[in-house]
Amino acid sequence: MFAYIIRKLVYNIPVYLAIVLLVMILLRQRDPVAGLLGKNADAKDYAAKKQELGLNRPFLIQYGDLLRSIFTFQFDEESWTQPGVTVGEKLVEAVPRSLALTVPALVLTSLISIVVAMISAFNRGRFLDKLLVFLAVLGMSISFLVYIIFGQYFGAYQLSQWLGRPVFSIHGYEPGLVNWAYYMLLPVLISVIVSMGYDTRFYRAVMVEETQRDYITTARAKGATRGKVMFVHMLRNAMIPIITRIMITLPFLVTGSILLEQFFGIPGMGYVLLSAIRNNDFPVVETFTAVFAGLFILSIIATDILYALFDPRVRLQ
Amino acid sequence: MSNQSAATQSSPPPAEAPAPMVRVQNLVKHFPKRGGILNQVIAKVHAVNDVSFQIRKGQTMGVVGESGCGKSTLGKCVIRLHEPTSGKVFIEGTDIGSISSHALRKIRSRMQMIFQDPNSSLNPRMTVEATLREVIKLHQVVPAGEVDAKINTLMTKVGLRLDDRKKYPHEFSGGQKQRVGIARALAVNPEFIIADEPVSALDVSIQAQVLNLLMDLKEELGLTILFVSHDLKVIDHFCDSMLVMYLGNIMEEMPCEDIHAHAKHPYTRALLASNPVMDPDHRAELTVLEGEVPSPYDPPAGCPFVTRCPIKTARCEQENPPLLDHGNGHRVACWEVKLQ
Amino acid sequence: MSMTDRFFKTREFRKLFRNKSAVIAMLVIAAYLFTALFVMCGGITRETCDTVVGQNKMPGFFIQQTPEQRYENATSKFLPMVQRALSRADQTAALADVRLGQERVVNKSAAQLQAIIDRAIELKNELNQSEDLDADSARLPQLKALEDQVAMLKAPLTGWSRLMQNASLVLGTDAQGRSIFLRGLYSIKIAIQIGLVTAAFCVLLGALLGAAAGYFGGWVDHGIVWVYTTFSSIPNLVLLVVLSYAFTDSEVKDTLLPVYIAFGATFWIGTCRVIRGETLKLKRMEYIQAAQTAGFSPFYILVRHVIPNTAHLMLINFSLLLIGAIKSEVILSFLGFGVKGQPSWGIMIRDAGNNGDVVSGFFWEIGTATALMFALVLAFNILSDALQDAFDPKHV
Amino acid sequence: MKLDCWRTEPHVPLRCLRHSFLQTFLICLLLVPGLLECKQVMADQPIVLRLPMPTAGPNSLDPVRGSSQYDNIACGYVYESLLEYEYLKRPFELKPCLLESMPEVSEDGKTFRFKLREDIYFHDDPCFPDGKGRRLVTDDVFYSLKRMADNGNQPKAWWLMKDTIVGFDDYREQQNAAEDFDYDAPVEGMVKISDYEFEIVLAQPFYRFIYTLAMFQTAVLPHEAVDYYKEKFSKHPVGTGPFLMQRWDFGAKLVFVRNPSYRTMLYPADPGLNKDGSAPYTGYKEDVELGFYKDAGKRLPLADKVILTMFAENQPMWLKFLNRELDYSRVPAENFPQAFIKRRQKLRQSFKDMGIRAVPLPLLDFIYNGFNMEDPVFGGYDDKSKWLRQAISLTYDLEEINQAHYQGINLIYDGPIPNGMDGHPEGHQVANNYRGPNIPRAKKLLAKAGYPDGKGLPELVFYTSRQPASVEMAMMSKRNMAKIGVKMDVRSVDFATLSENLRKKTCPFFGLAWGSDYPDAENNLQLFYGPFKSPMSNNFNYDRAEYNELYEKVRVMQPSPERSAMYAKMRDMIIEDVPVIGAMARTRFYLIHSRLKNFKPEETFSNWPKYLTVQEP
Repeated sequence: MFAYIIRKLVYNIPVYLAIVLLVMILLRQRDPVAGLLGKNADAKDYAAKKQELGLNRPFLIQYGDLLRSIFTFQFDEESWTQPGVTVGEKLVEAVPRSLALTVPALVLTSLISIVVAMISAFNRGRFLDKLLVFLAVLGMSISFLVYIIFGQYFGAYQLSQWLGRPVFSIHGYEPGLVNWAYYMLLPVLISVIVSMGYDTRFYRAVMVEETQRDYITTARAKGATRGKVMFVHMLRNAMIPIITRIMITLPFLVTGSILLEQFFGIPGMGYVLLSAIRNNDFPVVETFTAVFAGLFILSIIATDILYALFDPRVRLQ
Repeated sequence: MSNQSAATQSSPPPAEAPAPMVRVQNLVKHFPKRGGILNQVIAKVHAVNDVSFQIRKGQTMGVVGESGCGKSTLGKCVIRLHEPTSGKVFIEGTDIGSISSHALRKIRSRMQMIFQDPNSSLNPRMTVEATLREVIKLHQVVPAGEVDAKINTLMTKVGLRLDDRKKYPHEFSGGQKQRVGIARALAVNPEFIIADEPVSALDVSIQAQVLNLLMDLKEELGLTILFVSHDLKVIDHFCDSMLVMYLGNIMEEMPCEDIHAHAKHPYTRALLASNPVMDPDHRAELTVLEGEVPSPYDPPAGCPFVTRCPIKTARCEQENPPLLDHGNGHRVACWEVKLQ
Repeated sequence: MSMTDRFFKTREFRKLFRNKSAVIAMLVIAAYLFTALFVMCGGITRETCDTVVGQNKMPGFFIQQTPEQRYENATSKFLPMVQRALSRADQTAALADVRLGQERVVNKSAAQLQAIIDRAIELKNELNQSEDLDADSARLPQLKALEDQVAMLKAPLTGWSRLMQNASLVLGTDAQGRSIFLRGLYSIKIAIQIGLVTAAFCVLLGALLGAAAGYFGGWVDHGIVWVYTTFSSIPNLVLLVVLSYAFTDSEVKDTLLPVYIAFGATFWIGTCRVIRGETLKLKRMEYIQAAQTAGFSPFYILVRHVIPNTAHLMLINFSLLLIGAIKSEVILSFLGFGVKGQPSWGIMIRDAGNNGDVVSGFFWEIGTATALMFALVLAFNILSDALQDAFDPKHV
Repeated sequence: MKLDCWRTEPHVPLRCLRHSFLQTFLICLLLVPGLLECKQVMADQPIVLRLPMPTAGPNSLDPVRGSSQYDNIACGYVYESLLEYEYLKRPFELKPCLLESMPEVSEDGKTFRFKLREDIYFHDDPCFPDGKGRRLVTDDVFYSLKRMADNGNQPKAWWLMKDTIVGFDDYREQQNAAEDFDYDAPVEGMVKISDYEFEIVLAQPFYRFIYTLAMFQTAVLPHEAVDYYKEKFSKHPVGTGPFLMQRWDFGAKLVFVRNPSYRTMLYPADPGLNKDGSAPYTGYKEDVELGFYKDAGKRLPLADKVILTMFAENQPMWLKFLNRELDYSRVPAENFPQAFIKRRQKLRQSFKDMGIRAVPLPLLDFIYNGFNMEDPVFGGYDDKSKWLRQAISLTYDLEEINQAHYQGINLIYDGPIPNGMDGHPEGHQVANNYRGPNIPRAKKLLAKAGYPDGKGLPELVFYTSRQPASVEMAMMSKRNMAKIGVKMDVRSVDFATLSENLRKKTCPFFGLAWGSDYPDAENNLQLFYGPFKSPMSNNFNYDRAEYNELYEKVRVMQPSPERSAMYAKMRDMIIEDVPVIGAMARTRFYLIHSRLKNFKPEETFSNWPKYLTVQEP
């Protein structure tokens, strides 16, 4: 197992190098200097700024420097748009906010959609199943953006008007558990509604496949109750695809949700990232991408390991 | 038709033995097991372990053994679907291991394979006709104008109706599919065919039909066949001689004449015993194998069969017995079976 | 040809055609395709979509508006246009120039027109004394009179132009007074175009690379897996935005190239993965071994035996990618990196958001875009479900 | 921290009972933790202002790094300059802020003598010994001005000081070239007399200089803070202002609390009517009616805490305002018809019923589309190129743009001088204008320029911002231009690209806007001064000797009829040469909840938060 992890890590080094390289090249299609200087700068200021940002160094040196800072966890380069704030500080500040939104959303979505999927799979072919599947497809066919615009208007504003006081925040963010429900619940619910369709369908398919397996029939034949078959036998065996799916989404928790964050004024990672891209804030985009890619690779490896833990048939070689 | 061709080919075999069609020399096939930090090879599965034998032209050689004993791997190595780790395979004197992949593709027309699972051995997106045409065209078996006629001939030969030309594999029954597989193998006029458990996936009633078809074709076309099966009965019925394999090693090679009387190796005898036999004379002998099949990664140092052998001695655990010739094409690898 | 023919006659396809909802979905898709084709052939041009056809934010279905809105309708577009034209030195030319959608100035002398306008202005001034027309029902007759005066300025519409004018107003107008209906229809073309191009490109690329990786294994496999791991380890949005940013030469032309590039670079990965997995499975199939035994070249086997047997996956992926592209376009356009210079559903939803439509209870633009997109995506969702049921029942 | 959310409103637990069971249940379920908190809050109620910031907010609170209006607003809480504007008086009037009195100006208008107040202390901050803010002295003023010259600070506003103070330009040159920027090195024009007295000597008697001293970029700050926080200074502001920055969630929220050590500064007293019964200033009566003098004599700042929320999207800001979670809001143009009866630009009754008050604020805006006068085709000063630009100008339908994108509330005017400033044309229009749409005349002029129906004319490349509305507006103009056969190639770019292209003079035609820094037309007229060509503020690269001469004269003149005439002359030159097509100025409508007291919206300066307070009706 240990050897496997090490080997996977070694194997992913070239992937990692390529990711960083790709992002750097893509970003450097644009010139950030002019934007940072404003419109009154002259050529001398321009050159000085370029020098200051280190953009006139050879590309490979910039690449090497970035890699060094990533591998030594030195995220102390300053953000270009927000002077005096290091990239690391930005990450530390923004990521928890994104997590406060995405983690509950993931948990809720997974729980609800697994339950719905089980109900659906168990009533396979019946009206209830068809209804649930249709609802899932229906939900998937509406744009995320529309959910947000309507959600904010009806869910936050109209509801508050109707109740005479705010229930969900229209916009804004405060840290702390006490404030969580007020600021985060609505975005979380919107995000749950949006992703429910996809997850339910996926989990249903997994469950349906499980119901067709022999051991389920055997269990039923042995006289196990419906509920027991459903929860004990089926769910346990369906754990693998479920875990895989959840594991694969884990790194994306960190990126947050750009649209939700933008609309609800939650200055999480998506928000920070988008404005960094828009303002050509290279250090922020580069570092964040690198961190994300690292998490992504680690989570893939972790998924493999969990596989082995949960499924005796899988052996890591 | 088969009657007629049987008549033309039924002349007795020539007195002196013909040159071997296939000669396998010290064939070894290891599958590596990878692991460790750098994914290096840390162990090997000895699927085929130093196997040598030869098949004379027109002969049928059966390979029998339990599943996992390496018999299919042996077949695939012979036709070079698998690259052998070492050892040589000669087809009529040509070492197919040493020729280029281009030349190999050419020589492939002389040897063909019939596969085990009729459901997966045919491309589900191709009709019978397309499947056959493709092969015929590739090797330019007949001039372009005669391809259709050739297809018809083939289909008739394997007992398919000509209306079925445009049908897709899923429209056939298992037996019919296997007939298509046979027709595909025959399409290039091969001299040597490897039949890899050709009937084991079929219903018993169909098995006989297909086997009979194969026998007829063998007679008619004078084919040399390497017949892989786990079923001693089938081998006995179909082959001229047979190899008994265990853990990648040949345990015994013998002609298929009254095998119950001749079989010497304890493993062969055990196999025979596990097969219910119609002959009441042999009913008494019922050996049940005990012990476990050793891991193919870690075969015993001595005789591979030692863990389960009812007649093992101390020597068996130390040294691997050589395959000794007992005359009459009979070879046995066992310390306890004495030369006669 | 015969190949595809046979493909469509397979059991799976028959199963597909037996699925009623799938057939309905296909009909819906066909209708969309037809509309897209109609637009592409010049049925609705970008100019048509950009033409102001009436007052800003008119509700659809010719719903009666509040008195204040009616006042705005009457006074703010056509009336000042005619008024301005009359004040020009070259009156006739200027009058001929006046147009609002299909509406033109009625064929009357300048003096007559002036008289109508004078009366209208008079009414307007009277109405202006009211604090709030909505609450002032006594003024309604005057408002009606004003509307009549403005209507008198317009040449009566007949035949085709009447039909066009009615059609363009049927779902109301957006914040600039452009027809929501026409813009919605035009967006079908954009959506289909983006969907088809992206899906076709990504499926082909993904299938080819995936099959090659799975079939040849070794370094080819390592290389391809390496490339797609790299791409998929970059947050999707960063990649999309940075790509479309990097490749936008900022010109507002009808090129959708940045969108294609952004989607093309990211969407092939899923297909590639699936096809690679399938190829690994197929590689163990005996008919592939049979083909090898028969002496076919690896490339031939790949093209003739492997790829055709992944066709069902390609089809399913195609429809999934299509949906993905259409939905992503909305997000990308909203963020300002997508379609430019022409309408699309994303642009319409974005505009509706930016123009405060929802907040002020004007749901026509966002509703139209959402409904049109909803129907198409739903149809494709149902179709791809049916495809999966038919071809790949075990697919999860 | 727990004080600032809506739940702290005292009536929450009481009114819960009045709701239906379902509602109560819902609220209880969601807000159990919040309810627990309410009790302790009810005892003493700090005055909390909840104000919006309609953008993602400032990037830095270092005054020299700021340039936008939003930087101005944010810095206004923490920093103060030598001068400030009278809060309520209109037209604008400067008054001393950090100074004892207005500076004494010498005869020649070149020497300014300043006397600092002696009771001004910097914020209490760890950067000072013992954490106690020290007294502000002359050196701090010089230090702060010199920071504008130090390239290491990435100053955005050097242009304010360029060629102004004697020896300052040389000082900047030398120190930036040197290894370390020496703040102690003398500048000839900055003369220290004592710790509280100093003189500044100008190269020429620039009229604008006095305004510069009220701008936030010249705010005075202590060197200790910069030395202590170094790079982090921009998010640890230390100044003399009425508030301390408590928290900054970048892109989301800025929280300020009352500066306990703020000097005694009182709310202005009611000046009363003049002896002749006339108002002491424009809008005085309304101010009295609105009760702006009720707090007269109270110590500033009135509020204990200000929460400034940033809004990247308009919809949430508007909804939050309607939901009474913000004390005031600008009306986003798209929501104008919802709140106002467009016909009369009057607030709707339903809004009045909510206790909302509307204040229109005409902005000193100059929204324009400019040509690069050095462009080989579209630039130039000969008749033909002039006719060409005039023709293009005549295709523009600003009214259409106004209606489609600004709900018709913008003011369209000729020339570069916005309404309310000396030099603005009467009736917003001059006689010889080239305001469109006048397609027949445009066609004629185009033919005269040698391009009948646009034949032989290359595409006009237009640069505009990426904002959807800008692109839509450009597409409108493109359609109108097509009517005379001129083709336009619209490029929507981000602001950085636009700036870069302007700097390199590669934009033949571009859309931009200028907001006046101070209420004098000179600020707009300098945009066309030849020596200020790109990369400086003259994006048009307009350069006419005659104009330049006039500009050099007016910038050292005090207001006078003579100056007004010269302004008009310069304005008409611009209109005739058409280096710019325009212009428009927005009117900003502010909606104010009745609980917010003393708010008189203003965007030119931002010292007003200290005067605001809330009082629940």
